[in-house]
Amino acid sequence: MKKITKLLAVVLCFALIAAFAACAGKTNNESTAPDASDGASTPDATVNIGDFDFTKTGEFTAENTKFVLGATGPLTGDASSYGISVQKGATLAVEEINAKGGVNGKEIEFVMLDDEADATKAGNAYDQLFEQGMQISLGSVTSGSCEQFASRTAEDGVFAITPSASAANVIAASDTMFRICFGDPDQGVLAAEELTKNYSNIGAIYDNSDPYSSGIYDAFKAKMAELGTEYTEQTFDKENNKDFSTQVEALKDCDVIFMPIYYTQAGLIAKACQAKGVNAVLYGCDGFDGIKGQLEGADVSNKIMYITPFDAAAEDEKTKAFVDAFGGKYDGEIPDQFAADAYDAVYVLATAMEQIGVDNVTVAPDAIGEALVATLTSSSFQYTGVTGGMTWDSTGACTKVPVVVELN
Amino acid sequence: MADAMLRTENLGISFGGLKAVQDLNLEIRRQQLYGLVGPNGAGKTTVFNMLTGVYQPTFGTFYLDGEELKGKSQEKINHRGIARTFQNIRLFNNMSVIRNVMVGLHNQPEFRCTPAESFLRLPRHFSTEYAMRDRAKEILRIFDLEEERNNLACNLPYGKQRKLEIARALATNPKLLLLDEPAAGMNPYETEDLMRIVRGLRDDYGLTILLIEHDMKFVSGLCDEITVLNFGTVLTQGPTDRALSDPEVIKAYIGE
Amino acid sequence: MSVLFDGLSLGAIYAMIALGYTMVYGIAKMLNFAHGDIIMVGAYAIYTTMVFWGKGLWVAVIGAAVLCTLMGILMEKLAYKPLRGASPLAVLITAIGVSYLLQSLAQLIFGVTPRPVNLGSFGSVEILGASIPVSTVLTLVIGAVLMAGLTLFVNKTNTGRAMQAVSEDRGAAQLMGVNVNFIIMITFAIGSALAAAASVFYLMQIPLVEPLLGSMPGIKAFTAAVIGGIGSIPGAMIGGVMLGVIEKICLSIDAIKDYTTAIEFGLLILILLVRPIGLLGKKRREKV
Amino acid sequence: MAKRKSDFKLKNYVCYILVAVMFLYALVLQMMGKLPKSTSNLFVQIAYSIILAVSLNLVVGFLGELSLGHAGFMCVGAYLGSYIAIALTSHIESKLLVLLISMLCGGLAAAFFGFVVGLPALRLKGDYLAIVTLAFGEIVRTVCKNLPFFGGAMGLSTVAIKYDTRSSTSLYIVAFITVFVVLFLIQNLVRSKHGRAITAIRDNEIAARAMGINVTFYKLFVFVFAAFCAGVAGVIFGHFNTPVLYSKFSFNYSIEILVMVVLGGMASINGSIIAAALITYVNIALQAKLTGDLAALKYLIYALILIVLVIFNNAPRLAPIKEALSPKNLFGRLKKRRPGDVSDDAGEWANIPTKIRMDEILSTDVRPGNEFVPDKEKKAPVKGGPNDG
Repeated sequence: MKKITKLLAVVLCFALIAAFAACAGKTNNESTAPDASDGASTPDATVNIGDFDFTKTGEFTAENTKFVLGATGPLTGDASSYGISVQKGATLAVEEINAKGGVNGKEIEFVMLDDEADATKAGNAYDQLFEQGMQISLGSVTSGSCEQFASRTAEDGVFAITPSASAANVIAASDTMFRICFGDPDQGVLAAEELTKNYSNIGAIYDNSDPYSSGIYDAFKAKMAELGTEYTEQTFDKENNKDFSTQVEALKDCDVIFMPIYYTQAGLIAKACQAKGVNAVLYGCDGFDGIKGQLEGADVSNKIMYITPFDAAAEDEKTKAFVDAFGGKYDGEIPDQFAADAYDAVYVLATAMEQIGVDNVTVAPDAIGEALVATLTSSSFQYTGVTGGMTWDSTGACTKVPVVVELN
Repeated sequence: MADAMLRTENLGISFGGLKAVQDLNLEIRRQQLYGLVGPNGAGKTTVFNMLTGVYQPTFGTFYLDGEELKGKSQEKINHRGIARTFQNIRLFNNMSVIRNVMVGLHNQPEFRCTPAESFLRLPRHFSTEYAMRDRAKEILRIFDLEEERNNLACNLPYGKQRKLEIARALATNPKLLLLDEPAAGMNPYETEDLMRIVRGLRDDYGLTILLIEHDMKFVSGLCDEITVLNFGTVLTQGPTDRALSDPEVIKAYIGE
Repeated sequence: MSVLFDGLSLGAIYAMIALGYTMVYGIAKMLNFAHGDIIMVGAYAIYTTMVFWGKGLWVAVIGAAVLCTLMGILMEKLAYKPLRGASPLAVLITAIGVSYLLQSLAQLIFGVTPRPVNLGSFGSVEILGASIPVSTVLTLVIGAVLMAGLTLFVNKTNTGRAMQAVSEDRGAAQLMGVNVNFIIMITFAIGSALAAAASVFYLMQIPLVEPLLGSMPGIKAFTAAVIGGIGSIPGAMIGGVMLGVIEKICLSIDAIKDYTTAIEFGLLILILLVRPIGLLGKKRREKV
Repeated sequence: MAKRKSDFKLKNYVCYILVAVMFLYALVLQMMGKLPKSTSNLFVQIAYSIILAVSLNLVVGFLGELSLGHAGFMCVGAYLGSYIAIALTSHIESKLLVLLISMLCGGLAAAFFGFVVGLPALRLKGDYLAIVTLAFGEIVRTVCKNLPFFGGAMGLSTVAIKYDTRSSTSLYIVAFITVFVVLFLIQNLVRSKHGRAITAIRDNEIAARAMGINVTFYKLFVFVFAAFCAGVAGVIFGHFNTPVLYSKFSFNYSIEILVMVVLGGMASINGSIIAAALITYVNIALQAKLTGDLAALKYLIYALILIVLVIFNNAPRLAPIKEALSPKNLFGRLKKRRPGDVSDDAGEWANIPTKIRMDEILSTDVRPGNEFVPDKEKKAPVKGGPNDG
């Protein structure tokens, strides 16, 4: 056996080397294009947009025939529903833009790779995207991955605007990392204010194993302390606790339960409430709309509310058009907030690119990146999409108005 | 007695109330070949297990060369000078013959080499390895196993495995060697050869040997004195011929 | 009080899974790592029958039991039987492989998205001033009945006694005319059927199916089995219930609730250190 | 000296050559200015995977104890090492020095936990020990998750210490040099008398004790050393990856390392290196190809590799087939060695077969149920017997 293993080892080793060699061969071809990234001095970001030099070609972008928009997200694993929503929303927006003739006459190509919500894999996906000629990006869907993604964009100057990675660390990791969603702390603060105003007996439950949930909760906790509101706190860990009876028991006297958690667990908690006869209002955060699917067939009577920038049932024209188009493309599916944010993110990019007037599809990522940063942070830039009107500051954070929606 | 190599005092052990061995008093002189015989289940291997620290005796105690070894761990007892072989062969099957013996040499003071020295391959690592290898070859030569030294232990024929076990035990440089059925499974020629080797161990290396054996020719050909055990108690003790002709012993073996 | 009941009902699920572990370990002498995933198979069977085919609960339960039993037998025949007599390490690694295999198969067939499944609503009853869901009571009662039945089966029937014989000494049992392969197969069948039962109660309390559903409860239940003394049926019961109650108590105490998992596993290590055979395990002696 | 020279055997150095080939490949590309980031990053991941796989092989393949918590040691190293590195980075200019200090600290911290886990290893074996290591991994994860200064559920953001993957002093160089050091130490260990003692414990613990081997010491030693290596790998991981998040170091990751060891072959260091490189590479290559629920295929393949390899290697019934298929039988006649031509393999480790035979230690010694059968009967007295008396 040892000999077989050894033989196998040798064969595999050669295969490995051959594979590397193949890789290298490809890279060499690609980099036969003039290597501009070393020599050219980058233009000054503070000057007018018209001054940017978009003739510069990037190391890997020379063969682009379209603008390449890259993103990573969990298309596999526990969090895959979010990644898939983002993929759908962004794909829809890209198709719409291309159908209308593209950005400054050039089409956009959208590439989304799987990162399984794992930071290491997000880094690998970033490398692949970058070497496929990515110039602009939607970052990653989940916060941990996006922090890794951001740290990479910082090296290459790729501009990224994430539809959903809301943790504070994400935009802090890179100057070119922006977000279109609320930051975790914003939602926590908002929830604390709203709940203090409207309810007397408040409970909260969060997932202490999840960055998103903990991020919102930490801000909520701080704000509640500041407001001097008393409340009952419960936690769980999504890997280990799926039976929420104890937590619900502890929260049974509350009028309202703040649940900054993903909808899968929220659905289980709602059912546990029903089993225990707890009638509190369930108050969630963005991404909570998926709870609907979880509760089909269960007679949960609790009132469910959540903070969201996007309400698929809203009456305004933009939302209606988006919901119709989304439903038309994906078998009548109703878009959730992730899809909406992704949709807006693509449009924000397109709008900004039109403003700066870039039409060179081989433009270097860092060149277009600087221009985009300057555009988005300029005081005149604002965008109104399906998730409302938004502006950005220099940290990359987005200011927009959330609405509280009630699910019926 | 001053020149007793091994002395046991009322050695005994019980398992869950069952007294597997009781009141065993052995006194083995330096360089003596001593036999421990008895029918199956008599508790012979249990005695070995107590003497090597595998089991802690419930009663009594034992001394090697005047030093009390009761309560010591298996390793410590081996370091003090008791080495053994096993009834069901326990070689390091996935190692070559010579490496088996070298494991036996592991704790010899002349082959000292700290892990740090091995990690960094300092000169002592090499000198130790060479010295151990030479010594192991010498030991294998006694047992006529030198030619086989690079074969895996599990590939040796049965008789040679038995011999290798003894070689390995010898490598730990014991004062007292415990052999558990060394001739089991050997053909007459091999048994003859083994008897010569065992005698040689005593004569040339000054070892004291305590052995368990069912082959009475082997026992009477080798041992000066024997102890016969039955159901954990001593049936008789004394010079081999006399003990073996004891009617009690014959009854225990043949029955009725 | 309510915490205690919640703990008991979680513990009953753990106990039922632990029973399967302990049976297989006690008799086949192997740690069937894939046991937790059999629960997942059961849960998906229930999901498919109820949600896709629209059948009732009873059909689903029977379907799950049959499928799990077959699965257990198949698993034993294909993966473990060739390794009979091989080293326990090899068997353990294979079992881990089977566990992964089942998980990824489920993922390929059903996708990774967790799916809600409703077994229906059972209401709740008042016991000692606390409102207890009927499903909890059901879990406890049926759990206890299954455990008692299993104990009787092992002690009173011929097959059960043959199992004990195989457990004591496989070689001797074979010499006595016991068909060891058959007995081990039966053991796997029973263990897997227990897993099917566990999946029903699991879904009653946690109405969500996902490919990784079985892995954590499986590991916890194994912990429970080891705490109780693996190989011992009452040990599995005690260990399971104990672990469930401890988990719930830890969760209800604010200061330590975040460390619940660490405490549970810490307890396992502690018990193994103090008493390596578990609370009710039989002492084994090394033979030299 | 002449004697020493004749001992040189190329196959003892294959592992260094394997790693050197990868290292030089990257280095040459970099010198030509054509090293893509993806390749450089791939090599960092390969490097820490090799460290993990080889060190786990020391525990599983050489010592013969199954550890399911190797990722837990890595977790300790990653969190603590990165934490220390972040604290140091504002005081010490040299990034390399910070990395080295944090590697040492992370490694030592992991080694301490290796000691803690090694203690039960003295009393438990086989399945029980495996479950204790699994439990340990989960405990470490839970604790790291809840420590506020480790960033809680957000993970420890290591942006401050992360190596710029573009810079000329890439992390992969440090990582590969670490791999060389680790390989050097492990190779030397297993080819020394201490390595012999460790494999003796694996082959037959009772006999090893009877030979005076200090089993306690060696078991602890191996656990501590393997944990140290895993901790070092964790520190490299922390410098490569941000954030250091507890969820990475789950049971699944421990299994992934175990798959590397099994695929490469128990007690085969070369095998571990190749398997670690291969699995890491395939993982990344498949990441883009298999998305959605198809990604489960990857795990399906792992599972099949585990099952098929283990059954093939261990099934008693397949032994003759395996024997017939072994290259020794297929090509053996080409290279027949004369009996007198054998060289001594005393210092050599490569002759250890790639399978573990622990049945001796585990299944026959631990007879369940039986309180104790003193002096068990032999199957049949082969020779002599009572009648001779």
